[in-house]
Amino acid sequence: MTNMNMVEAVNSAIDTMLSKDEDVIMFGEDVGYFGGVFRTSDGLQEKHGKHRVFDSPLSEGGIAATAFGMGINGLRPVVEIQFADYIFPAYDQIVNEMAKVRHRSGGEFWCPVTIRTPAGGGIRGGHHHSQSPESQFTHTPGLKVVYCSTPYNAKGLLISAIEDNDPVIFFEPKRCYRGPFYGDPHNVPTWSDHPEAEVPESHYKIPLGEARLAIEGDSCTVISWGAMVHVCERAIKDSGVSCDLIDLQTLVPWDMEAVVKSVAKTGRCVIVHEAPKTSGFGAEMAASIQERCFWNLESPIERVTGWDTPFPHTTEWDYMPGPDRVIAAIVRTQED
Amino acid sequence: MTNMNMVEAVNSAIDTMLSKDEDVIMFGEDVGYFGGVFRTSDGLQEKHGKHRVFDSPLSEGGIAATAFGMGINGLRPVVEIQFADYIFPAYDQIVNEMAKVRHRSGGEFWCPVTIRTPAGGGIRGGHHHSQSPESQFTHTPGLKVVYCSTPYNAKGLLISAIEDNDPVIFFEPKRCYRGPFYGDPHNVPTWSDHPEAEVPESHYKIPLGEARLAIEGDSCTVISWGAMVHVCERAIKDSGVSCDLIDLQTLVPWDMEAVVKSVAKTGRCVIVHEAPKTSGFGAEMAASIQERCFWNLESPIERVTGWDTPFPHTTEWDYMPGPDRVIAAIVRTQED
Amino acid sequence: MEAKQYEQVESVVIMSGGDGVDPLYVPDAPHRPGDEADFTEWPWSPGDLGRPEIDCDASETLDLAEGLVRVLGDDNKTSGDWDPKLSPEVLIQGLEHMMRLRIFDDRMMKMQRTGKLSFYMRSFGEEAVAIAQTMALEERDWLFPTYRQPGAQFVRNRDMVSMICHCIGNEMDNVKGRQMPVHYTYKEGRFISVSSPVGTQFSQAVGVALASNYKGLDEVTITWIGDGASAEGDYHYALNFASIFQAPVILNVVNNQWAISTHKNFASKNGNFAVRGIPYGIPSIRVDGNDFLALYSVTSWARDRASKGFGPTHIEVLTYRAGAHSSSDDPSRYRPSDIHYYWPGGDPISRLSEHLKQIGKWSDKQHQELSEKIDSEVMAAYKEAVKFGDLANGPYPSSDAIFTEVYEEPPWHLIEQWDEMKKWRDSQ
Amino acid sequence: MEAKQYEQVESVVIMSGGDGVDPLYVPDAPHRPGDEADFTEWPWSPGDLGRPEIDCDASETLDLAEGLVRVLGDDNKTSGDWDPKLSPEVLIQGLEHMMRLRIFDDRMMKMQRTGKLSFYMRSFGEEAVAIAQTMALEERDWLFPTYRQPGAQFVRNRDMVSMICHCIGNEMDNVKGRQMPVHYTYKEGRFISVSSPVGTQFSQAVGVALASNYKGLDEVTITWIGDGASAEGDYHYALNFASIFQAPVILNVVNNQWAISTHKNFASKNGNFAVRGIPYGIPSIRVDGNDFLALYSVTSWARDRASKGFGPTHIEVLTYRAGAHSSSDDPSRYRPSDIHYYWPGGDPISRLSEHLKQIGKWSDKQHQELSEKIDSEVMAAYKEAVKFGDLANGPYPSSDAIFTEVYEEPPWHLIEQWDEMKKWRDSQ
Ligand SMILES: Cc1ncc(C[n+]2csc(CCOP(=O)(O)OP(=O)(O)O)c2C)c(N)n1
Ligand SMILES: Cc1ncc(C[n+]2csc(CCOP(=O)(O)OP(=O)(O)O)c2C)c(N)n1
Ligand SMILES: [Mg+2]
Ligand SMILES: [Mg+2]
Repeated sequence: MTNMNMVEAVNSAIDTMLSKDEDVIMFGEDVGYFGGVFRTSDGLQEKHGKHRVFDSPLSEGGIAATAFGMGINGLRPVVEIQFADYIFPAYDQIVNEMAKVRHRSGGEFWCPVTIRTPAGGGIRGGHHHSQSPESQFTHTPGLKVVYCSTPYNAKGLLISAIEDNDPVIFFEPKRCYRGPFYGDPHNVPTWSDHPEAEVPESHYKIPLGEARLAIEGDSCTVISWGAMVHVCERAIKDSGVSCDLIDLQTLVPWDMEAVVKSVAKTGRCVIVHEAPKTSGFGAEMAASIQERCFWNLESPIERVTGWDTPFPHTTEWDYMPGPDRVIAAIVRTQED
Repeated sequence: MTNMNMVEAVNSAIDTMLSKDEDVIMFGEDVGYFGGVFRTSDGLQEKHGKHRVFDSPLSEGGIAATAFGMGINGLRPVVEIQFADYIFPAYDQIVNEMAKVRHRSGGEFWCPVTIRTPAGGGIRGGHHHSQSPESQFTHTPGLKVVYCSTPYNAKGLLISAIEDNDPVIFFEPKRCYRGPFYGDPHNVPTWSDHPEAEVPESHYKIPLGEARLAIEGDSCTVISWGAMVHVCERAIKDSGVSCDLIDLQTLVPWDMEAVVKSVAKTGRCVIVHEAPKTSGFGAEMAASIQERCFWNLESPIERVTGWDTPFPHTTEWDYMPGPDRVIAAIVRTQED
Repeated sequence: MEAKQYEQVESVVIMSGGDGVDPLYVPDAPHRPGDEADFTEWPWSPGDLGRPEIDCDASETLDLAEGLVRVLGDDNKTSGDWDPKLSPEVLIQGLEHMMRLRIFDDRMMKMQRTGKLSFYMRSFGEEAVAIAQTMALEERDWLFPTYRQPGAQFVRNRDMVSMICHCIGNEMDNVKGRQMPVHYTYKEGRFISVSSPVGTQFSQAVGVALASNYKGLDEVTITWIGDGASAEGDYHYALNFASIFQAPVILNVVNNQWAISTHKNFASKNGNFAVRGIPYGIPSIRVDGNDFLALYSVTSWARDRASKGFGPTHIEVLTYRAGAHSSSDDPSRYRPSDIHYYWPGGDPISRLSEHLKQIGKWSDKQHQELSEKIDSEVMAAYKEAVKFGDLANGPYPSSDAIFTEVYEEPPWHLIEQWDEMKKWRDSQ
Repeated sequence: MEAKQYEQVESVVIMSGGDGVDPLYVPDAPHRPGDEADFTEWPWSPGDLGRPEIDCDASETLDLAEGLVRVLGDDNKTSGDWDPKLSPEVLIQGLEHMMRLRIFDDRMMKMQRTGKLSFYMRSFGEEAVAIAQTMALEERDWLFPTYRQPGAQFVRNRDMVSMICHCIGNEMDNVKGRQMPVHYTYKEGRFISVSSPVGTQFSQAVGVALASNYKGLDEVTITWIGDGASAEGDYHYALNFASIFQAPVILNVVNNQWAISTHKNFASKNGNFAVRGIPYGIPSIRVDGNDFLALYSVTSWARDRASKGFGPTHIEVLTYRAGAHSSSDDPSRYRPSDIHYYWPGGDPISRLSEHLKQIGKWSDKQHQELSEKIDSEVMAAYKEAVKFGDLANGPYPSSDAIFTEVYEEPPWHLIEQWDEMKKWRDSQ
């Protein structure tokens, strides 16, 4: 075990897979010589060769299409979209092509591509370096959707994603690359000393589809993913309410058993995400939970989310859910 | 009033706006000389001139980008995406650009573009001529999202969309172009004699954001949009249960008052849409309704939707929700 | 005659919007219903253009891209550097494949008209394209087609019954009723699954080629895109990635003049698609798409380049969509209905057949007999296929196929929905 | 010297993957840290290339696209057909704008380093581009820039205080703290809002131009895209739509050799962007982007074409990103840190200043004085701007600005969320 921040953990996952499987290949904007604008592929080109880790033209559509072709012809490409906001030029290739190719070809061709992308706010990125577009992809059958939150799960989930034979969209909360984020921009700890930053150097997997119970409690189920997991952790501590904190980790397929078990126990639920509220993945969670746990629910399921607006620059702390808003929601669930 | 099918009603709306406002201009694949593959712009080039209604290159991204530019420079473009499945190459231009330009420019530039697109299944279109991707767009702040269901609301809503100063994604249920669709492919009525096919020749508007109460009842609220409205109508009739049928018409902003009022009355709710279940707009409806009407609800909110799979070809009637599945859901809401 | 084949679009816009002048320039199609269909003669003849070395620079191919590679002359004889000197056996094989495709297409259209299939798209007039090009490749090469290249499957020996079953979408459809007709997939023949969104395969094919390259295999990938679809971003991605990473790929733009009702004047201002490859550093050629020999030859050259490590080739295949876009289309609404008879490239089947007669290897009688033989084969295949169900009457693939192969293993939510569907299905 | 400026990328891939040879070809950048920065001399001189008529065909511009339009020679004198013969007053005006931009950029970088702004992007080395080009246009023409053309605003008289307030994102920011710094919008100056996704403006600009055209107005639109971003689909859309509909638009590819750490060898195999316009039927020119006079001249020519109804012009602006990509970037990790000193195009400011001295209209003293004057103006503007708040200390625009202008009128769900936000804000 080594203490790693999330950048190092992601790097280690790719490194591990490049070493283990020569069908693994990695490319994207600035990922080669330079090692990526967030340094997640630092040193990998030098170690594994220019033909295995390389820069691509500045074209997300071209990156996805090329990965698709490599994927159906036997490779296992890992590509980086520099910011999740820039995945949209590749949207058609992802939702109409990658997601459907196994099914449309009667199983003759499939596409084991992993698309990694830093997502979410908190770095003063404004409209186009802050979005968290997971919900769109959860609506596309054929894709798996993962959102890591710690160095430990980043590596374990990323290895599972790369080894998976279906296309996986892998979101990395850029706000947490260098430390967990508890919602206070003025107090930014690093990952050193954090238990979830103890990461094995070697190969290990966290299965896709399994949630992580980050905190255990009785009175409310808080469900989150990505950077917001840490905000929820802080909120729960400060709320004084005994809560389960479920870090979903995989959004498709999500861990229904873990969620239902918890809500059946607590009868109350708060879902927290950064993306806008309307049709965010929180909507799916709330809809599904009321379907499955209707008779257990003691109060309305709350959603604490980004507003239904573009993501702002200087006022981003008034946009991103912080512990206060989460606490208020937890408390509201206890009132009724 | 004239009896029109939905193709004629859409045509009449565009014709009305081309006549009324010379800033209105229409283009898209095959919409010019030929009048569109669904004939929705039949005759309009001849009537209004080649510079006002014309074919475009086969490039949805280019169509959206060009419309964006025209929009911020004072025109009011109406563009057609030939099938909603083909809107994805334009996704970046729509969600990162059109949706945000008013906000990002501090109100200096805005984009009064209407993107019309035939959506939904029922024409044996398989994976890529059947999708109903409204949910994705409802998750994008800055867009309005409309889904018409009848000739009368097609024209009235389309005129509102064109006159609106924000970008509007306007879905037309292609299955209903030539007749309402009650879920039985072997019995396909036309719009003749249908009261909602009595359409004024002249200019009129149905305000965006207002739902239509298609049927009034007491025991269950059925919410739907697009082709599924007619399936719900048939299901309600056959169910023997007294239901409100809310045809949402506009998805963003949706008519919260109408929905809450109805669910407060009935205490039970079924949401029906064609798109896959996970993260469909039904999730947002269910999540919002349980937030707002928790104490009114007598049973879990049901969703009857397309499966979480690609849309099939020969077996499409096993994919699209039909009256049976809706009836079963209505009945389930009455059980508890 | 000196006249150029392509009508020039007007090049002047009057910005001031003077009387009677549209203030926005929009191109026209050259012929609309009621117009007299007429194409001026081609300026190009076989032998005009040399065959460069395979390691040539893109810039050395400018004349090939601006001109037209032909091998079969109007006199039905072959000539010039590009003559591939194929044996009569190969030519007869090619002729047979093309005839089979046309007869097959006609049969399928009849099936469509009688409700046995939902939809169909013919290759009418373009039969040579995929057939000659695929014959010029090795069997291990990858094909990444659009709906307009099903003929490649005949070259790769696909069973017609299986093709028809796909088009019907019946129980034996290897696509399991999931996609529309003509969306073939045939992995054994390295014919990659056709997808409806136009253009996407073009850029994907570059990835397929790079994977072969990465694995050190001497496999080439060939792909096609329409004149219309070349306006999609994928076209640009393909050329850029292919040239930068030197992919062993053959990138064909099949310019059949139309994208449904939209004329190629809306896809290219100057009507030439071939030349677009040159600034990307990709050797580029325009070839007569109705000339079996020229197509074969150009494709062999491109394969040779790719295989020897010289990277991609960009080819414009100049042809004419002789039929409707699809069974849903009625082209008489937007072009003269007899227009294809005037196409200077003529009919690829007659041209090859006339050539074979010219060299004494074919006769009307043989042609007639072959045609009858194929006709009965197609008929037999059709009868065999409908045994597994037709669209009007079923049986269809089980609706279980909706839930399988969405993922490698169905996750819990699909199993749940699948169960719900079964329960509902059983209750019918 | 005969050597070509651009390193050729290797053109041979060994597919067999022999010993020690990578089986997948990936280009290199010409210099990496530790390498000696060196660019061989340019083969191009002023006077090499003629100035064609504005109604020329695209094909007539091939030499202009393959060569380089220069006006200012190494001797600091102007020559050739492209000499725009500008008055010294105009040149001094241009020099002043460029100097202002550089001094402004340096001040902003200092502000960024001291936490007063979150982020910054300089135009260092590329100051001539937007300034000369905008000066060559009419005031009614539309500018659709990237983050690398803020200098155009000086030409259109934008107040520096307002620009700085935007970069801070303070209360006076006309973008209301919504976008990152350098994402200017300035409608009065017809400078259209900068957006982060690269490339999108290029195709949008064609729509802006077509709207002017549709309205019959003699307005031209100019837009820019980077060498890197030219790989996006939007580049292809722009060229295609512009040529087909003859849009009055000037399409510039600013080839500054880098896209962050990615060298232009990953954006174009042969290193020439200009020639790509020609197959679209668009007259295309490459111009020395550090030569104020050449830029001005080429842009005037393009404007004239557009205004007279001859449609789009495609221009490659050949330059070098002398600084870091942005304040987040450290180019010494991927290229020699002194590399920009070796760029044959030199410094656009010195070059214009030397020319003015050469013609006796400028002196070191004047230069020094102007520099000091601008410096104090910038300083004054900066002091004025921070009065409205800096990033470290606020005040920021009210968070109400999150909810306004998302739509023309906020719908109910935004009002509801806005109320929730206010309640929460008030409770802090
Ligand atoms: C992305 C996308 N947009 C639109 C369509 C609808 N469509 C199907 S074929 C076609 C025309 C294609 O023309 P072309 O590329 O020239 O190929 P051809 O049919 O002539 O072989 C169109 C517009 C589609 N399938 N995909
Ligand atoms: C669609 C998109 N992808 C990626 C990025 C991240 N990014 C910002 S600038 C840049 C490089 C742009 O290079 P170039 O186009 O050459 O312009 P330059 O910075 O050199 O002026 C990248 C990759 C982005 N902003 N938008
Ligand atoms: Mg075509
Ligand atoms: Mg650059």
